[in-house]
Amino acid sequence: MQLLYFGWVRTKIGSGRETLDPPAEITDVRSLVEWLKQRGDGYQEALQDLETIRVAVNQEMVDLDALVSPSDEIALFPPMTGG
Amino acid sequence: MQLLYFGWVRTKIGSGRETLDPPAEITDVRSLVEWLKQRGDGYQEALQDLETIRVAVNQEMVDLDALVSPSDEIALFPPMTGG
Amino acid sequence: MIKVQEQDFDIGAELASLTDGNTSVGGLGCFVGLVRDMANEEQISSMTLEHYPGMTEKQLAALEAEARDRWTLLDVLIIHRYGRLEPGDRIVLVGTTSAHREAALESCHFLIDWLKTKAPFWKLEESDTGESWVAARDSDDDAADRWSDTATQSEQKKV
Amino acid sequence: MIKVQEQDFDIGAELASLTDGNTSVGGLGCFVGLVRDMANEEQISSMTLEHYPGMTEKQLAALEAEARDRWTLLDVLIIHRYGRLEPGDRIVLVGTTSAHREAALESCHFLIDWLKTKAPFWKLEESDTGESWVAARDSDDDAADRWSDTATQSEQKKV
Repeated sequence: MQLLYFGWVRTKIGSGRETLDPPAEITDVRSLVEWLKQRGDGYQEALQDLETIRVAVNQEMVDLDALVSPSDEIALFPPMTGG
Repeated sequence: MQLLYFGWVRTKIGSGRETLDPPAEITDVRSLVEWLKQRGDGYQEALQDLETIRVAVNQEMVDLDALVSPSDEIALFPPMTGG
Repeated sequence: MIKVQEQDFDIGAELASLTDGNTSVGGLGCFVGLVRDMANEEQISSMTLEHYPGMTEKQLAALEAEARDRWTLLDVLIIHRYGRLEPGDRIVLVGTTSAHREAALESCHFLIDWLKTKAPFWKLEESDTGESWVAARDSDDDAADRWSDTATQSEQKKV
Repeated sequence: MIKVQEQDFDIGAELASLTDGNTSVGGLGCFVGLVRDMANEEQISSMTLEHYPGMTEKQLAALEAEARDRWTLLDVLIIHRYGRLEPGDRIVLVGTTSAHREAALESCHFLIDWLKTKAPFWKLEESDTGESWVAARDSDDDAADRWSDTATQSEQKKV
């Protein structure tokens, strides 16, 4: 599973991209985020407030209930500030 | 009194500018327009529908009750179509 | 700044004059009006803009002042051409700069709406069937009136 | 047309590409966003725009499609830069052309409002007190939402 992080999610986690193999029971965004939070303080801090986290699966915006699979590209980031 | 005409007021009257000496009893725009209408068919046709006539006295928009004096520059024209 | 002129203008150079060297500018709003090749389903070969020299400059300056009064703007540029133009030719440019995008966009929209009904220009179109004066449109009056009853539409209004 | 690029752009040349040779264009609406020297009362020395390559292009193309669906437009151009910028640098250009001014102006306003909250960019500002990520603003959400409940604000809407 490709994980991408942007903005302060990236700087708190300390990496912009990584390839991970979550256990088989991780099937949606919500459980993925909970699993990521176990990986260290940076993840914990970056992902603690789900209200401020936006998620894209394969470059499409989704909500926390969206399904994820090992072949997906999943991006976690703060609210966008374009323009 | 300087009279200026623009747009189809000009083309109907057949002139863009003229200097006239209206009689002393012509003291406001409304009486000036009525007096002009006596000057010929072109004036009559140009000024027949007061709803479509706009008036500026000394380059400021005014209504039909505005006063006029011999030293004024008075412009009569259709609704503006700028931009 | 107001420019009433017969010659064409360079959009890039004119807009650059609004922003270059001013690092307070957050947003530039701009509108350019051009001569269309069609009007009332007729092919237009030319459009001649007549105006009222002297009053035109006064009216445009008054519009600029009104926009600066309603919004917090860094700069305003209105260029309006007169004379004989052909399809594709530029007629008018409105450019506004502000620290914030809403003020720039709204004031630009306001200025072009008011220009339509308050700037002393008249348009004579030439087509295969002859010449005709462009009539004022009710929708332009409505667009101009829209700005009468409310100072601005957003929270960016000047206080 | 969508362009996501690191390099600067030439406003005049880009806007000319929207109008030159197309005599159906009656109005060109344009917005340019620039890096301001001040943010939250702090002097800004630089702003670095991070984005999500691939998704950015998709999102901007979706915004263009949405604008074309809501208004009758002749052309749409969105240029968005990324990388390190300094005060006075151009960030984004939105240009729209239409036969009619309302469609051009409204769609331009719509696009920049939606860009603010729907394009995957994040801004890192550098000042004397260090680096900080620009927070999303509620007013930007409100501006974007304004376009959700009404197709267009004018009578120019596409039917």
